[in-house]
Amino acid sequence: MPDTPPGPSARLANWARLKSPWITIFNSGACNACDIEAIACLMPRFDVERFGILAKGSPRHADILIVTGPVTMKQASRLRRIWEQIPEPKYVIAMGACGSSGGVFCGLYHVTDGVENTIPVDVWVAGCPPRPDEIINAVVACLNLMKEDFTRGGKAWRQKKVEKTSDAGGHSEEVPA
Amino acid sequence: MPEILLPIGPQHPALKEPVNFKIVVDGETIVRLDLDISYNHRGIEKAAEQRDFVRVVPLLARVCGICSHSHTTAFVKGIEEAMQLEVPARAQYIRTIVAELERMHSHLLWLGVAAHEIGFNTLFMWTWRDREIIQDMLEETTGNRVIYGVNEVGGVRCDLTLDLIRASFEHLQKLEDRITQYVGMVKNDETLHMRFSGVGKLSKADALKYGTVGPTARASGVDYDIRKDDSYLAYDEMPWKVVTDTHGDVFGRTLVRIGEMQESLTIVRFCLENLPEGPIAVKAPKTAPPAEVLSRYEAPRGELVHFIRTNNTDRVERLDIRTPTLANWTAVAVSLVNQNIADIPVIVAAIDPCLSCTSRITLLNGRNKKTSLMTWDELRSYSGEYYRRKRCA
Amino acid sequence: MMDAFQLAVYILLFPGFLFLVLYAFFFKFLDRKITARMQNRVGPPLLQPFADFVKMLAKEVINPKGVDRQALDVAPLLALAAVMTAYLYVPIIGESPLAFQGDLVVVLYLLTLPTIILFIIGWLSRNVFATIGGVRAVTQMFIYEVPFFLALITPALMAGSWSISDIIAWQQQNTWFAVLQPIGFIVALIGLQAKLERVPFDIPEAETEIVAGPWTELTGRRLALMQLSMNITLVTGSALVAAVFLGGPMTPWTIAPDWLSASIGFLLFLAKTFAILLILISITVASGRIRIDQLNDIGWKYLASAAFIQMGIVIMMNYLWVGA
Amino acid sequence: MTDPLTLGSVTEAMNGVGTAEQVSRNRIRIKTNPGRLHKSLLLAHTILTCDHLIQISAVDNGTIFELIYHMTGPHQTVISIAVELPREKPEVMTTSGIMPASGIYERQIHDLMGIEFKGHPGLTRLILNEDWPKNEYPMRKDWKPDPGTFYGGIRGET
Repeated sequence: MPDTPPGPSARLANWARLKSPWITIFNSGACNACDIEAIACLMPRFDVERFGILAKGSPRHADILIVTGPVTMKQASRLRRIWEQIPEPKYVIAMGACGSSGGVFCGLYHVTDGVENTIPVDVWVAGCPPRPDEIINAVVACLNLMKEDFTRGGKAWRQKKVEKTSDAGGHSEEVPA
Repeated sequence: MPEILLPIGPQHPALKEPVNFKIVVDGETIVRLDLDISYNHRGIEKAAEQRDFVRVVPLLARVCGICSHSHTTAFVKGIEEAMQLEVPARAQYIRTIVAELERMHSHLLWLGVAAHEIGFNTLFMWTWRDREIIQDMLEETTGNRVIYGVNEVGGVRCDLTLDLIRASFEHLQKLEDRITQYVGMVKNDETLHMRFSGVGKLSKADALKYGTVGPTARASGVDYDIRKDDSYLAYDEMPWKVVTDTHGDVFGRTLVRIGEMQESLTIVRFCLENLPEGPIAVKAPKTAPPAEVLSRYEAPRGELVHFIRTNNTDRVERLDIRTPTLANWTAVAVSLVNQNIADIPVIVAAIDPCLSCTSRITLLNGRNKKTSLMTWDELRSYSGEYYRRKRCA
Repeated sequence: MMDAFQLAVYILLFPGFLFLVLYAFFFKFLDRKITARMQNRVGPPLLQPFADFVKMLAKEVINPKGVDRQALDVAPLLALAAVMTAYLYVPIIGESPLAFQGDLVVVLYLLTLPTIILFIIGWLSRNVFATIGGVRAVTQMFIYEVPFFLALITPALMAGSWSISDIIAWQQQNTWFAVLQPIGFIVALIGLQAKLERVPFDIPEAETEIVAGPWTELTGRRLALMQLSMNITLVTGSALVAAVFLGGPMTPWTIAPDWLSASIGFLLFLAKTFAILLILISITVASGRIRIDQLNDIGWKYLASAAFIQMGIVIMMNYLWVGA
Repeated sequence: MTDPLTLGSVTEAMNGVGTAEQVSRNRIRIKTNPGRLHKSLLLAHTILTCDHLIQISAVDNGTIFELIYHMTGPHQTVISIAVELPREKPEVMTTSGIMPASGIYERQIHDLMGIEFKGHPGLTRLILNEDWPKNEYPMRKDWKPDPGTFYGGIRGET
């Protein structure tokens, strides 16, 4: 990223990005509870479309990937692929206790314990399952991160965590800003 | 058009379990298919052997978030049988109330998903809006919207107060109005009829042969309902009837589910009106004597079975869970052949799992009617190479 | 006629491209907002479609393996150009300066291009879902296009001209074709719904069956431009049906100053396109998706025969009334 | 719902094929051996009118494998037919020919327990992921994950 302040077109693009976060929900072996709560966000009671959030089927159209579940061994490679399919700039929300650490499934023989062992995560949401309010809050937190990233010129400023996991055996794919 | 291998799954815009169908289609017709349901395997049965009863209950609540009460009830019911524990009547009634609320919420969810599968988003939105009424009731009673954690070995954790009961009646009244509205909608809507009638037909003989359970079987005229046949909780103390239908198709399954919601309303009302006084739990022993129990439970999607073997310790020796979806799977595979691909979501949704659709890696080899599929290794190396290339470019 | 400067303003600013794009965003907003309200939701804010568009423009473009990059880049532009051109021939504030005898056919032809381009994109994407979606798009086009054409050409038969302006002028003197040819009007609305791939005719992009159909592999600016061209098709199609069946921007009586007449015509245009959008939304909200074979049945059995019957009636009417 | 089966009628029907015992109010357990499994299942299906296969449970009690076929019918009495298989060579004939519903349960048991069902039309992997090593069956009591083996996930990690 250049040192000069971003021009009007970049600022316009950033404004648009903040106003229209499209999400894709990926079930990486969750118990459905997180999924139905995430879907409940789209429904009349919570209606996230008023913030411009749309759920998209194709990861190619998405900006934010919401991953539920502890990532079973079979889903790990699929999760990585879905993540690769999302065009830049992309953000990942690990949803629920399972997505954050494996939750009650931590240490079982067919799970990889949390999303960040497979792909880099930007926002973690606690709860089993998190209420829809918390999911909306997480998306807002994600948007704040986007804003922060934009002013700081990329994700590098908070990349410490990702590097640490990569030392501990996590993958080391750097996210281009 | 040549035969195309169409992988459906494991990721889906709508929800629920990731499932993969490798479907070979000729034009729009399904020629043959293979199912892959392993994406969600977490190894819960193994974990259940390694944890004591107190810790297994919350674990089992997370087998499935939609029927979390079913799994825990089936398990504690089995363990209580092995321990020969007498559970207080009030606890049984509260379990019944939560079970029927869960059934209604699951059926409403299903109706919405089925509507979504055919692109009828208005019905989808409306059913999920009304599902929130049940979620409110559950949250007021148990403190959580989806995984309630009501059960423990020996009883339940939370009691119903008078205020809650009074509020529940109002909620139920509202819900009844809405459900009546859906009955009208389902019976009269033209597009629903076009997409549901005659799709995924299963005769009574086939339904028995392939071992279907729950609404899928009942829509084909098989009147098996564990709540009647092998009565548990408080079901034998109240008047209600098993809903069956003779259509045998997706439309019949819709009617059965809607009828069951109305029955559930009756059951919940009865339970709230006749809630016995007394304690809500008894103290359970730490260990269970050696026993072999087959605990059957009518979950919203059908008969759920927990086979439990105990061995004088505080853990189970073996917990074998047979979910209703697994039982219905064979029938799905059979009824999908020769159907239109547009009907896959509807047929599969009709047994109430959800299939998913985004696996997008296939290569078709059109000329010689041969299908080919990239293996995951090829795929992985391909994607790695591709992204390296892209970054350089 | 206009001079070159006026023409340039007409084409580029108002009521040409700039207005068109803004109006398409506004139309999409209305579409989503009203749908949301009918579904008991709040719906998106006013600038949502614009924000979506800008965001997609700024996103990364991914080329799936083995695709023809240039073709995928050009295809959405072609679709956009086609529908924008089609729009110029539809009268907005009075007769279009580009109008000529037979512009109705040209507009109809240009409006079919996005569908064909969707098919091409689906085919180029090298993805099963996109391929099947593309094939479905073209199949669907063959089904609805015939009744849609027939329904829109029948007014031309009655007015005795292939020019949209002449058809409007005829309606100014007599009455709306929606009144004279109700069957044709309904067929045209259903055809338009199918052309725009909206529920219950969103078969080519059925989310739960084939992810997003031909759209699956589109990313970044390609997606943005393709969606914009679909939105513009929505505007152009509504404007065309409004012009042919609802009398377009012409007032039923002549108004003295030109500018007043143009302004009232413009308001009429807005009102009529909005009315058509409302009808389309009501159909969308109240129905589920049908299957392609069911659409085939409906299209050929009912829509096409209805359009033929309408045409027969019109020929009879021409013979007995207009021709006399 | 017809009258429940009694222990007497089940013993009579299973004459010589297996021994029946009443384990709970509406559940009768029949012990038989692998060679007579088919016959007992057929008898349960025809004479005892068990038209619904509930489940096939596989149990590993540390020394021996046990397969238990739970069936029921309009009488709603659960008939559990149990066979024991040796640990060294866990093999049994498939029952998917007489009961198509059992096919998928057998695949599951094959995956998790490693019991071979002879004659099964498609005994392929159902539950575990495709990278899972062959001859490792997680539901066996003596199974422990081996730190050196790759079980799944993304290759080269964890």
